Amino acid sequence: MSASFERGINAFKEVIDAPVASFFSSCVHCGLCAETCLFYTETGDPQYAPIRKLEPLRRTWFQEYTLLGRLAKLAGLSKPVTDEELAAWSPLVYDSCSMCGRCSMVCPVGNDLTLMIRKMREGMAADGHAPEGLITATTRAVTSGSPAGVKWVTVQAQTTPMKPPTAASRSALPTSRANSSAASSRRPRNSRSSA
Amino acid sequence: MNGLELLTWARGPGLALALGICVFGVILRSVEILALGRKPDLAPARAVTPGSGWRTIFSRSLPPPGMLRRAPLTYLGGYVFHLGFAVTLFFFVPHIELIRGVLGLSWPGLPNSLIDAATIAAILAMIALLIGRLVDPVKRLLSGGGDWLAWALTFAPLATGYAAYHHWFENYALTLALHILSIELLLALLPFTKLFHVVSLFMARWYNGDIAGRKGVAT
Amino acid sequence: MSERLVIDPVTRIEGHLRIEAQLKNGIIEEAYSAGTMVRGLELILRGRDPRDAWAFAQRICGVCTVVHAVASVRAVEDALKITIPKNAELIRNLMVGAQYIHDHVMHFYHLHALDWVDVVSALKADPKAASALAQSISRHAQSSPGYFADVQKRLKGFVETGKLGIFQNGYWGHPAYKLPPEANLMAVAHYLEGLAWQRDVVALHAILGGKNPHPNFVVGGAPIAISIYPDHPGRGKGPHYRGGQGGTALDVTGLARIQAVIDAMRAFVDNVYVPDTLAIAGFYKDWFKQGEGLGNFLCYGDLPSRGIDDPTGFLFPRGAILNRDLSTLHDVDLDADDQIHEYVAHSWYDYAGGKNKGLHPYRGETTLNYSGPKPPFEHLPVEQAYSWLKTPRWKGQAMEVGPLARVLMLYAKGHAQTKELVGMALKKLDLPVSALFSTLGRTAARTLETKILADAMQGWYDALVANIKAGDVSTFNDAKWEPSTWPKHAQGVGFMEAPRGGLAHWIVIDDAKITNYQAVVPSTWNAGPRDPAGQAGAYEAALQGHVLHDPAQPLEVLRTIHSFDPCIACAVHLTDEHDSTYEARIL
Amino acid sequence: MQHPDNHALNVVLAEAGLSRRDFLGFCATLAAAYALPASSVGAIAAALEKAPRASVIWLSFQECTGCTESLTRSHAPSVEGLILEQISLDYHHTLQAASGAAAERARDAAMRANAGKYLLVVDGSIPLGNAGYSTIAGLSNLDMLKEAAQGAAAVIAVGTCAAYGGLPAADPNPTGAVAVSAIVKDKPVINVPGCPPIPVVITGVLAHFLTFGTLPELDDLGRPKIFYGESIHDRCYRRPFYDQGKFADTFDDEGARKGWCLFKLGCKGPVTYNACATTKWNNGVSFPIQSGHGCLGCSEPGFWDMGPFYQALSMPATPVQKTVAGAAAAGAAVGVAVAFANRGKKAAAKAAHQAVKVEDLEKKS
Repeated sequence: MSASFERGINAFKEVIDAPVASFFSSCVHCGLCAETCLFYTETGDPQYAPIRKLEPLRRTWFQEYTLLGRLAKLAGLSKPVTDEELAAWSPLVYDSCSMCGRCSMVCPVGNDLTLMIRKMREGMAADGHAPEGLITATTRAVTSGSPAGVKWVTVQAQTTPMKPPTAASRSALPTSRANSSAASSRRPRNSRSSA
Repeated sequence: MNGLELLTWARGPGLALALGICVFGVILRSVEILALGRKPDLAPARAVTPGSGWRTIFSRSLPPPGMLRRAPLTYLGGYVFHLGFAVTLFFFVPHIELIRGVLGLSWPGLPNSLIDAATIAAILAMIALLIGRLVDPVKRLLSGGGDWLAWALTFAPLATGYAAYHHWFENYALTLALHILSIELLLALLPFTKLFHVVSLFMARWYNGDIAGRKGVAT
Repeated sequence: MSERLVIDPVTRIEGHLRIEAQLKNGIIEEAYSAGTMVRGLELILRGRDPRDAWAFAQRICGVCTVVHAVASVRAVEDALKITIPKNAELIRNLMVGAQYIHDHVMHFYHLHALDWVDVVSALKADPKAASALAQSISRHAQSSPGYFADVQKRLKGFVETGKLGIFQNGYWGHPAYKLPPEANLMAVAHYLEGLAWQRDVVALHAILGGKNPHPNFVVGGAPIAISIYPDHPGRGKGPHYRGGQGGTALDVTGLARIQAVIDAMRAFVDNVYVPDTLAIAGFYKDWFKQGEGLGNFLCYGDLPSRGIDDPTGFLFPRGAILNRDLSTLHDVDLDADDQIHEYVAHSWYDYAGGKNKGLHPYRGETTLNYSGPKPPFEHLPVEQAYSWLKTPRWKGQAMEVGPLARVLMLYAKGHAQTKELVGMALKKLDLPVSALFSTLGRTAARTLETKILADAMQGWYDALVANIKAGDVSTFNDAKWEPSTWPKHAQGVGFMEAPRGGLAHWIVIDDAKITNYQAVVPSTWNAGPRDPAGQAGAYEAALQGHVLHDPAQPLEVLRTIHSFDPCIACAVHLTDEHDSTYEARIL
Repeated sequence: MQHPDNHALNVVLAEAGLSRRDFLGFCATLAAAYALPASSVGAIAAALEKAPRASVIWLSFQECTGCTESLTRSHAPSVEGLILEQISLDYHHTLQAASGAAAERARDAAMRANAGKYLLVVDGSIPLGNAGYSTIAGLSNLDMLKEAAQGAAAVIAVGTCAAYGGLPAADPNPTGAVAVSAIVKDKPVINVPGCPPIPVVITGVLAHFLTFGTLPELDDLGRPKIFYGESIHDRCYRRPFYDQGKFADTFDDEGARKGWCLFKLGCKGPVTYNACATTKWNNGVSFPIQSGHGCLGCSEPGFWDMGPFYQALSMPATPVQKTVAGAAAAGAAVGVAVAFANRGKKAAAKAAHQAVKVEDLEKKS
């Protein structure tokens, strides 16, 4: 079974519960969550407004779990969430959130946006929209026990008293370097960050 | 139908209809939300903070440190609007009489000069917030039809009420009828727009506080 | 020779009255009285808040503008067991009393007088002789020859324009007019004076009720708060109740004005109305022998001094007189199911139990059914239904109500002032007591009771002032104001003596809403059509035997009809229905 | 004897013994009523002096005679002054001497002699439910109104019944009563509402027509703006208490005695346009609010059905509790239904749950 859109949406449906419904019901679009989000404050790009990152999840809730949304969907007034949309949201949900929790602390109506980001990531992963690097890391973690793919010998090499480097220990380094460069290439496009 | 007949309709069948839809919607939506249940948090609680949810319901009304300076318009505008609206709604004697007529509850009102000031403050705050929403890139991005509708639904009772009280238009009965009708529209649409936050906010804050409490975070 | 006489509209009355009569050789054999307008008030009242009923019921009639309101608030108070404060009782008495005095004077001068006074003849009068006549019967100030000359000049100028307006087509010169020109001139002067007087004395209603016609009332007392503070130190010396000016119309200034109105009322009644009645009556003594009618009289009683539940404190007593027998007074019970019934045999209504059934007002039905000819029509089918009025009966008897009934009751009960006044009038006119049972007896009774009431006004006023001085400013009992304090089901009767006679409203309240409302009013008693047994009503009986000089100028009919002071909008009220079909009846 | 049709008012007045001073006093009253400058008194006098007594025909239909009674309470102009000196009241049930056929002949004659010129005054509504609901001289009200309106210069609907249907037209309108304006469409109709109208408002409107020969400026409900231009609330002497938030809670509490605002006792002053608070009643003696009772709103169309009289204007005109309770039950029912549907959907989602394994993370489609 590979990741699929259906699995993703199914996961969304699974994770949406009363707190999530109350959060989405309460949002007044005041924008205060953005004011606390480092991705926004550092870039000034409104798409980093935390609540914006949850839009596909919100629409899923609206269309699946509210009477009004069900009717709107039936009438064709509310467009369904698409795979492309989730793909487009992937950088927002993964790369543009550090799960720091500041937005959840300031939301005047009490929305726990961090919780929702976490829940949304469940669906995104099931949909195959987890970032490539993260998938690799996860695979490595599962298969090798280290997300970075570090093997025991490497650890051993690091932990044994310093010796002149051997060819074996040197060979482990380029891999981790490649990983980090992949992550940086996925930086938000509109970044005006000075960092 | 002349102004007075419209007023009588608004005070009679119109009011019953609007209140009916409002109550219908509030209960429907509340059941709809609460019946979804909570996905259990399987992680062991880091802290036991009884009453965290309840406390958050109130504590979240105050701006966290530094936020006031960061978003002064949103906070000050929000406060002035909400307080002005509440004072106008709950302390203008005719409004108290309406509540007495519906619920049988009553309390002393405030002099009209104060109500007038509160209304003006609320109106100005709403205009400032509207401009803010149009200008601020985040708010503009987040805003959709529902936001403009909600603003109009809230602004209309304030504006028509002010116009009625000050007899801006010759036909007072008609102005008053429009005032009441605008409130009825507000009531009827409240459960189905973001205005539902007046109800769901209490749930949201409670959940937020409760979740944070398990993490040992004070909110 | 038999012919049909139709008088429609009967003018100088309240409402829409039609009289049809069968004449034989100029003599009325049978007369038929028909109310020709219906509104449907009772259907309109159903389902409404009982506290609002008075305002609807009041609009039954704008002439007797306080009486239906008072009957209505009393009906609700009776149903809900509400007692009203002493001050409210006094205020209501003052308003009812003022209504009588105002209404009776206006009736005499502006509605009834033209039956006896030939306006055109006044042009021939000698102002000096008119002055002498006026001064011989009264000490009324406006009685100089110059005054009467001015009035005559004004009248002359008016007549010479050729535009007679309201006096157009009057029966001027009719041989039944018997007054000398001087008496006619005096009466015309007082017609005009009366118009000015009446609009001044309604100030009492305006103070206590906010306006006239249709002053305001309230269930549980009087709406007007007393804006005088007994414990207020006031300014300067003198009675300490002189504070609190201006909060409401009932302040110190208002009280003083009420006193001035009472003074003006008493002066006009004593110096103009009573002397004029006796003077004019003196020229028409044959009218003390006809127009008597039924000989049965009914009073509900009114003007309480110890609450409405204590008839022994009433100024006007309650009771019935049958067949002119003043020695036997019968008890009347408005709640008793077997006493007052209404019939529709000759009315444009149906009863579920059949047209010939009689129903007590609590159980009344309303099925509007106009079966008369399609307008325009010439005659009404008097053998069938011919009126929008119902036919009320007391223990099956047709009864007359009104001033004559009241004066006879007072007289029979030995009321001292009444005995004195009746004695004085009869002596002056040189007539026996039996002369009261007549057209002019009715008119004279109206004048005499006005005198009794004008004097009583002072007593109520003094009692009100004394109460306020003693610190009692309560005017309203709010204990049963909120509908939540009411029983699920209640019914009551509000009665009073209206200027035109006994008036009662019956109300049934369920779940704080009116489910049945009925008024049986004075003019329904007097002007109602025949009952199933064919018994004539008071108008119909009184007209029998009248001799008409000229059927085209039926002045004689008008004299007797006007002596009752018809009030037809009152008489055509409403009852209601008990099943769910939609039906209206106005009677 | 002068020719009746050319008879100017000043001559009549002089002959009738009314002094020039009295006459100018009347003109001044009129000027004051219309808020005209004092300098206009002369112009009014000049206009009136030229005017012969206009013929007025007054018809009474479904009414209570309160409007006629009110007419007789007018102080300036007084009713006797009006009928003797200013108008020729050729037909009026309650006041005219003639009855029956003689009365009807007077009406016919006046209508013929003054065709196109007479003023028609109507009080009371007209029942359309059945012609038999109200007849005069065997004629239905509808027919009589149509006949009389044909030759009228203008029609004045006096009282709320004639102006707007009034009490007979109150719910459920058992006789199908309608206003004059529902029937007379081809003539100017002036509404002078009130139950009854203020005495001087009736005579003031008549005097305006006599003085200027034109209709006064009317509002959108056909009422003369000079008398119905402002709400009672705006001109009420108790208005300051409304603004201060001081209200009488019952009819004889401290507030009631001090003349505090009657809003809570159901006063309809804010939505009622009439001159009660300024002109007052019966020569300025008082008006309903000054005498402790809230305004009923009697000069407004449909005031009988505005909800209970003692319910504050801002209170529901009809009880809402039942509707709200029903709506709450419906909301709960639909909510529960939606909740079940949601739970079903969620259960299905859970049933369709597949543990995400590492090999599932990559999309391979």
